[in-house]
Amino acid sequence: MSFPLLTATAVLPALGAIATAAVPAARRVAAKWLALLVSLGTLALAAVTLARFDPDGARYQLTESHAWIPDFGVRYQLGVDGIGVALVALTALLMPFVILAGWHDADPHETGSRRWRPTQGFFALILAVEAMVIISFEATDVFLFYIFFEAMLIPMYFLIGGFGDRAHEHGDEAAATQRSYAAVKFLLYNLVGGLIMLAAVIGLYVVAGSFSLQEIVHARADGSLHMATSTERWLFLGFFFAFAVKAPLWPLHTWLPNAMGEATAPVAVLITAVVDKVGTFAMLRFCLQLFPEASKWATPAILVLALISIVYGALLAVGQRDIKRLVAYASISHFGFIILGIFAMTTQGQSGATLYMVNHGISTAALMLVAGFLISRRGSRLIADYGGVQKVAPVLAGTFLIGGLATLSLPGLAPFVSEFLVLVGTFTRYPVVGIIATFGIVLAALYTLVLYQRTMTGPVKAEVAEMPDLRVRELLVVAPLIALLIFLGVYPKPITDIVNPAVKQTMSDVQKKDPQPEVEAAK
Amino acid sequence: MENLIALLIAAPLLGAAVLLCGGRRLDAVGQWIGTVLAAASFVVAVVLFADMLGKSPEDRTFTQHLYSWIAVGNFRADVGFQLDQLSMTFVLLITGVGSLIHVYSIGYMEHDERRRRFFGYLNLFLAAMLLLVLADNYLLLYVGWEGVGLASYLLIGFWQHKPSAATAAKKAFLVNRVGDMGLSIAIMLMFTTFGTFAFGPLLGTEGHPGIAGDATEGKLTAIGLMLLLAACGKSAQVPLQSWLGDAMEGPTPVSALIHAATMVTAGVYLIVRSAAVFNAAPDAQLVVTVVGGVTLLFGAIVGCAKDDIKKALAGSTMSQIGYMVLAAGLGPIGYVFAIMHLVTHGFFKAGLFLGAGSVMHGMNDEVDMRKFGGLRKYMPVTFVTFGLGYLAIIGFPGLSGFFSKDKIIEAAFAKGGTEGWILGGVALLGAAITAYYMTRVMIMTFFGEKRWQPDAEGHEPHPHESPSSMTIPMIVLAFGSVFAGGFFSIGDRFLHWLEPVTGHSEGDSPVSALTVTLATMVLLVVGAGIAYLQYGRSSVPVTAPRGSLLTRAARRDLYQDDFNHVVLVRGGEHLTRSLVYVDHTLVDGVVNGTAASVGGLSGRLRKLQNGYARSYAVSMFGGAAILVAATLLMRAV
Amino acid sequence: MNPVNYLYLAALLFTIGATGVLIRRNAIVVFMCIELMLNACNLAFVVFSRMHGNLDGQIIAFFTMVVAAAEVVVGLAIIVSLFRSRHSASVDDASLMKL
Amino acid sequence: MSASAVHSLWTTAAEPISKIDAPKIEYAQLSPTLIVIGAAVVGVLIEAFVPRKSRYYAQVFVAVVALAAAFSAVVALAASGYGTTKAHIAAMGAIAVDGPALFLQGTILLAGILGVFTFAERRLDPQAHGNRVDAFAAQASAVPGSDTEKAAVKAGFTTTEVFPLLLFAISGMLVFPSANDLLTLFVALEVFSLPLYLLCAVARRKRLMSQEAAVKYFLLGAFASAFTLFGIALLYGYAGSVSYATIAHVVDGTITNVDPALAGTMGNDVLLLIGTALVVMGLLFKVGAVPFHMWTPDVYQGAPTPVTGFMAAATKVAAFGALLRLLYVVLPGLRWDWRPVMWAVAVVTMLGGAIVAITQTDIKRLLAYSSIAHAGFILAGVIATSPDGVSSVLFYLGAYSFVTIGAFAVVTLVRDAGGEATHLSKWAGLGRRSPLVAAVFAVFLLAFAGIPLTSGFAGKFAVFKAAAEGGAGALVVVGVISSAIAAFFYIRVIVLMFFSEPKPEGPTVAVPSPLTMTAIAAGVAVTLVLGVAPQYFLNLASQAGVFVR
Repeated sequence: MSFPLLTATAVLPALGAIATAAVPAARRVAAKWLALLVSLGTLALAAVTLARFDPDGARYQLTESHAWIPDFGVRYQLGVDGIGVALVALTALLMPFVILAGWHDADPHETGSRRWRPTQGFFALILAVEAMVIISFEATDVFLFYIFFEAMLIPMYFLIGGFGDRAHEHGDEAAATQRSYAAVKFLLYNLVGGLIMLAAVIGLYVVAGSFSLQEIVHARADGSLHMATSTERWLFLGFFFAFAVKAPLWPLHTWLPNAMGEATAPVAVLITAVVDKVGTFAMLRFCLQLFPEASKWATPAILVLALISIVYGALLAVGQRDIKRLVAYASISHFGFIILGIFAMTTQGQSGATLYMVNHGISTAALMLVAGFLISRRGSRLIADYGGVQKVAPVLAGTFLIGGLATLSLPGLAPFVSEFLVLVGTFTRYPVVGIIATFGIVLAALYTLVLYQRTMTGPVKAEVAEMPDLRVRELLVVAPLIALLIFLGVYPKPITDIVNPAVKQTMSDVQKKDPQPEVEAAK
Repeated sequence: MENLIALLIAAPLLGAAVLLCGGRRLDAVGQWIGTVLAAASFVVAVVLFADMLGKSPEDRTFTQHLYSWIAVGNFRADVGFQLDQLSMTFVLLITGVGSLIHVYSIGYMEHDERRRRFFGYLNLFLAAMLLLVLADNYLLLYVGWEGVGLASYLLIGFWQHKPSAATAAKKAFLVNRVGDMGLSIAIMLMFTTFGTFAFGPLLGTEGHPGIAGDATEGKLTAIGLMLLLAACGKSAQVPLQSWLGDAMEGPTPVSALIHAATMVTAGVYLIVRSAAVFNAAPDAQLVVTVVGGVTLLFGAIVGCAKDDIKKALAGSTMSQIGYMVLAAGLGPIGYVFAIMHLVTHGFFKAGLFLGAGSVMHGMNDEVDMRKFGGLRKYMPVTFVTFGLGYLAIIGFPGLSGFFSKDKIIEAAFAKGGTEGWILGGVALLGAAITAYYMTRVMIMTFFGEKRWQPDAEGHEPHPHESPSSMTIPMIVLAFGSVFAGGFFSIGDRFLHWLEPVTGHSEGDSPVSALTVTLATMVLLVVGAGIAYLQYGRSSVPVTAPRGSLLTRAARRDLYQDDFNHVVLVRGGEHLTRSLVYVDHTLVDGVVNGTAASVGGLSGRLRKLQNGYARSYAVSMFGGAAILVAATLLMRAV
Repeated sequence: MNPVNYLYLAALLFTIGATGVLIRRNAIVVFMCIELMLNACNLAFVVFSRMHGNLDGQIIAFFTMVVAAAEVVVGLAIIVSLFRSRHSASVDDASLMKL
Repeated sequence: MSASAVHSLWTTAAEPISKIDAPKIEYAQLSPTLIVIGAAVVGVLIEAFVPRKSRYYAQVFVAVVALAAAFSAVVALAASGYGTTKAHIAAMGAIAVDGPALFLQGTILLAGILGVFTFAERRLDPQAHGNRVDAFAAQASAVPGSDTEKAAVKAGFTTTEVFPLLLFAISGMLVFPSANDLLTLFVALEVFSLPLYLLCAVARRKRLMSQEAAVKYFLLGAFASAFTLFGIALLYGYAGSVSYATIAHVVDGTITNVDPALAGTMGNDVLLLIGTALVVMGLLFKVGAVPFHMWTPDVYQGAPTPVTGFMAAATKVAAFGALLRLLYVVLPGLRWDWRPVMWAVAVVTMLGGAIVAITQTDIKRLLAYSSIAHAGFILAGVIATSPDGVSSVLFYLGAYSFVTIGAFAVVTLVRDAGGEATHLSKWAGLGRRSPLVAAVFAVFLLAFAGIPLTSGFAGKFAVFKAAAEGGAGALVVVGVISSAIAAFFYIRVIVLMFFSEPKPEGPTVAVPSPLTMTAIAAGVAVTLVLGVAPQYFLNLASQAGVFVR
């Protein structure tokens, strides 16, 4: 048997996490470097995976399958299709930047016991999250997926609750309580979703007698497994609920602003750019493939919710006073687009959605991390506390602007391609929905530019007058991301080529065809 | 030869990249890099032009396909260029005027420490604008379309420390975004209707008619209107005109290049480029003409009331573009003249703005015309060039404006029917008003007694002529303003040049060309005369008089901005604020509420655990009783 | 007479005992009530044994007595220690732990 | 009733005397129980004859050795197939030796060993007059605060009797799930209850609470067992026998009721149903199911923490074992009568436990309520009435008992001047002070909450799966909802430990002896192993999933 590449990609960060956690308290710098190296190693492995992946090959590649818990019908079953491999790559790609950006976020600020090692913990947790996310992108066994879908909540929870902005770290009890409120909210929301999904998972097993994605899909395809309509719908709802919480879809979104607001910028990136993607990814992989009929049945409702998310998220972003919360609401709007694309049930929509997941990951990372650098300088998250920054820190302002432009999906930057694909994909099947969604691009411009204007332009505020520009470490974080944004905006082919075949598969699973152009249809 | 097309864009793009990423070490030489690369692009354009002239009118369409950009399902967007006579015209205008304005800026921005970035933005603009006119499909055009929007955003807000500038920039971008919405919807419509949005198959090329006509008229009308919406955004047409006035916050060269000569005319390009669509959708065309006509008057009226020289010119830009849009709306009758007026306007309006810039340069950046006066002695070159531009724009016989504008007025009448009369009338009226407000500007600025006084710091402005780096471009443009129109019209050169692309047809005008010309002349004299009586004879008060109702309305852009402010801005603020409340109390409240109620229930149930063994026993006894009863019941039922 | 009546008696005794547990405060009395319940059970066993005509019931009765005796030992020990430390045998006084 | 019948009764009583032959007892197969009982007796003798100083060591030694021996005996029996093929009824039908019995006995014995370790812990409490002391009163009989007590403390007395008591309790627990007739069931019940009553009463600190807990536990326990006994009486009346097999036969009609007259007079199904209800009630009391749960919080809080830990783990195991046997062996024919009732009980137990736990402020009470909620989850598995149901319950019990003992062992470590600091507010910032202990406790809490990769999740999944397959889908939904509610308060504790600032006068974490460390370590190890690779134990459970009848 060949080298278990997929396992390795997940195991390496896992081991890294343990190793990092084990670094003695005094050697916290070593822990940082260790974490960074591990994440880079993972990136290398992910790159190999990407290289090994053959877009025109079998649907699931690099598969591994071992018995795990026969009594539960559970196998340790891994395999990636185009969508999965793209997201694995994204995750592995972002991690080094997250770690680098959070370099000083977890330096101990008060004297705990000798054994209190926040720094080690911080980076260990990040790596743990990476491992779990990656494996849930690779799992082709529903149970295996579920395990890590749930388990990743715990490290995330500690990351959110345990580490706040340096701004608040001066014994600010209120901030601490807010933070733990956010963490608890995050965990409970997702736990509830997950538990409801657990019921559905069990139900699926009772109905299908197996957890293997392929088996079930095949069985459904050749009719050997028949699901009663109502059963299928209930199970679908069970799954979808969990993913909708994770995604997050209106009205299950309220945990995100708290979480992203209270967490440090790198962790916020971790949440929205990586962990939440598992939700949308799972909709595409599990909801559609396991319950095609139910998915079609639910589509109208979901489209409406997605639309609401888009507009509502954007409007709330406009109304925010807190930079990070603003980005959070912007993300909610973007997740609306992703879900819209998935459930438009067109090739463009779903490819666009997948592309969107990747691009949104990168663009949010860029914007949020720069915002983090900004916040760490001034020690405040309030937009009102800034002004005229571009005069004192032009590079910071410039990168911030580019991040913002990516967020409003300016043509030429990566997000434009995905957003337009989603819109077109939606429009071809649901013109009205498509048009309403298009309003999102205006609102996006609004909240981004307002944010930029209020923070970066105008007369220089006294508090920011001494603000230093981006440091080398910070540039190292931002520059590659921006380069990537531009590259993928100009030349998205590498990703679309990988994603398209997978999407075609999914489309055939749900037995949907793209609508014909009218002119040809007329002929 | 074709492969040079990419070079057109590459040069300024390189410049932008180098200048913006280059860092401080390039501050000294920034302006040179930028100018040289712009000029290089112009040279390439000229070479291509020469090459094109060498070919027969039929195969003057060059194409260059770079690579497949987006390919998903049957959705295909390529990065490829199409250079035909239409694009060529624009390319020459953009690179030519662009280069001149680069040169001008060297002098104008001399003392600005962020000069390097300024030239970077200018180059970025050139690249985007060229992409816009060279793209061979609508999606790529969209990239250029938003690209110029970005550039204009950056340049309007170039002096970001001024809140007014930042706000103006944001406003411009947002209003344009509304237009962009139209463009993207149009593209989606094209995709769903035709399965493609590439010029070649859709609009057809020389000899091969495109499939644009195949769709139902309803669809085409929809597409047309969406394209018009886009055009309105970019070309500051009613109802999306509000941003142009504020855009004058930008440095004057920017106003000249972007907000007079090139970018704002992109809408006209879009309409003319989509001729195939509009020709098949008369309703859409009608709307286009109406928009054009309305804007024509709107801009003109606004232009009459402004005391800020740049804002006055902005109003005139609006109205001139109104002419072009109107012409474009007339269909094959008007396309050529729309473009022709666009080019001549490019010359004289750019010239006028540079003149205004030169004036401000000499007057400590004062923009209020009421504080000018009698400047002709102090800055003769500016005076002459500005004057020529002035004569051109009001359509003084023999100068550029005269030819291009007359053609449009004729075409308007030629539309025929009542529409023809109405449009023609409007166009004529516009000509009169143009004459009025331009004369006003001219007089208030260069004639009469000097009215300037010390500014806040007490610096007495001492007007002086600008350096040659600024005057030379003005002179060049002046030449253009004088001769371009004649050169184009003699033997209908321009018509023959453009016809293969846009097609052309002579409408049957109810009135002869001569009558139109005469009518124009008369109205011109009237307009100019009134202005002279108002401002030439009597002295100009330094503080603006209250003015008539119309004047006040015009000063406030006919309250259109206030409308936006009240309805959109305030309304939006209220909406968002209430939504934030909803999100916090309702959506979140439900969740927290559930949690709280569970907690409350817990608190109440907890009381049962009162510590008394006997009450525990009671619960056990009761439980036992229930258990027994239930078991028996199960059997009973 | 019909042995079933003894069953009714047993049931009655059991109920009396249970009621006593519920209403009496004094731990000793409560405990005695429990003993009463056990004895009610014994009666039932014996009666059933009689009805079924086998001895199991009667044997069980002996076991019950033994168990009851054991309970007394343990129970009294506990109750007495409680009484000594609180100077009251009321089960209601012993309510430190609640909620 | 005719005189002859009466006569026959007497004569039949006389005749078989000649036929009585010595009962045949399979000592080997009963060895686990016998070993423990023996050890308990030895323990008593030690109390009588071994000098005070060395008693402690002797007791601990005996207890550990005995339990280990008993456990190896269980393993040996299982290895030689008594769990599966050779499973049968031993001791004249009194004791069943089969898979479930052996599995549960094994679990109980392991829990017992860990229990002994925690009982024997002598490093936590500060030395009294130079003597290391454990969690138990110097002299339980002495009045709290009295001179006698002071003297006893001064003399360095310790209640070493707890070890024999523990052993007796364990022996009862060993018999309880394997009891094959109602009488044995009842006796076993009392045998393991009485020592526990006593153990609750002998805390070294907070003695009033300890005694109060004992009284409550005792009175309510006795009350419950009285009900049980009455139920047994009724069942006996119904079937004319207390042997499970016979009752089962009568229930499913293979044997017709011995006395038609009886059936005629009172419709014997009534006897059957009431009897069942009462016996089941007794067992539900032991597992702490709503509404028979109210003793749990008070007793868990008042009892010495090592006792609480052991009780929480082992009692549940034993009681659920008995419940399973009763329902699966005796009353399968009655399934349609008791299932709905159990449904209701399971639902209220899951929800009740979870909801009330939210507002608890004492860690021990919190864990008590969590144990109630867990009882509800296990009941869901019981209701499945399928071999899967049995094995899932067995697995859950195994997993749960280790987590519980571990968790309570951690509770013993967190101390301040007044002994264990069980009030939640004192746990604030524990994560900062001693990250390791906090982390370990967090692992246990997550296991309780059923987070994947912990044994808690595997167990929960097993029972829910069984329940769903058994057609109790709705129950599963209720289950997940209450798990969500339950998650809330586990998380609350974690928040408290890690995210809130440590209080200056907060408690210290005592460094335990290897004994407690072993207990905790074992808990953590089992939690994680069963979480990541549960298959082996699932096999074990499913092999052991068949009752003999």
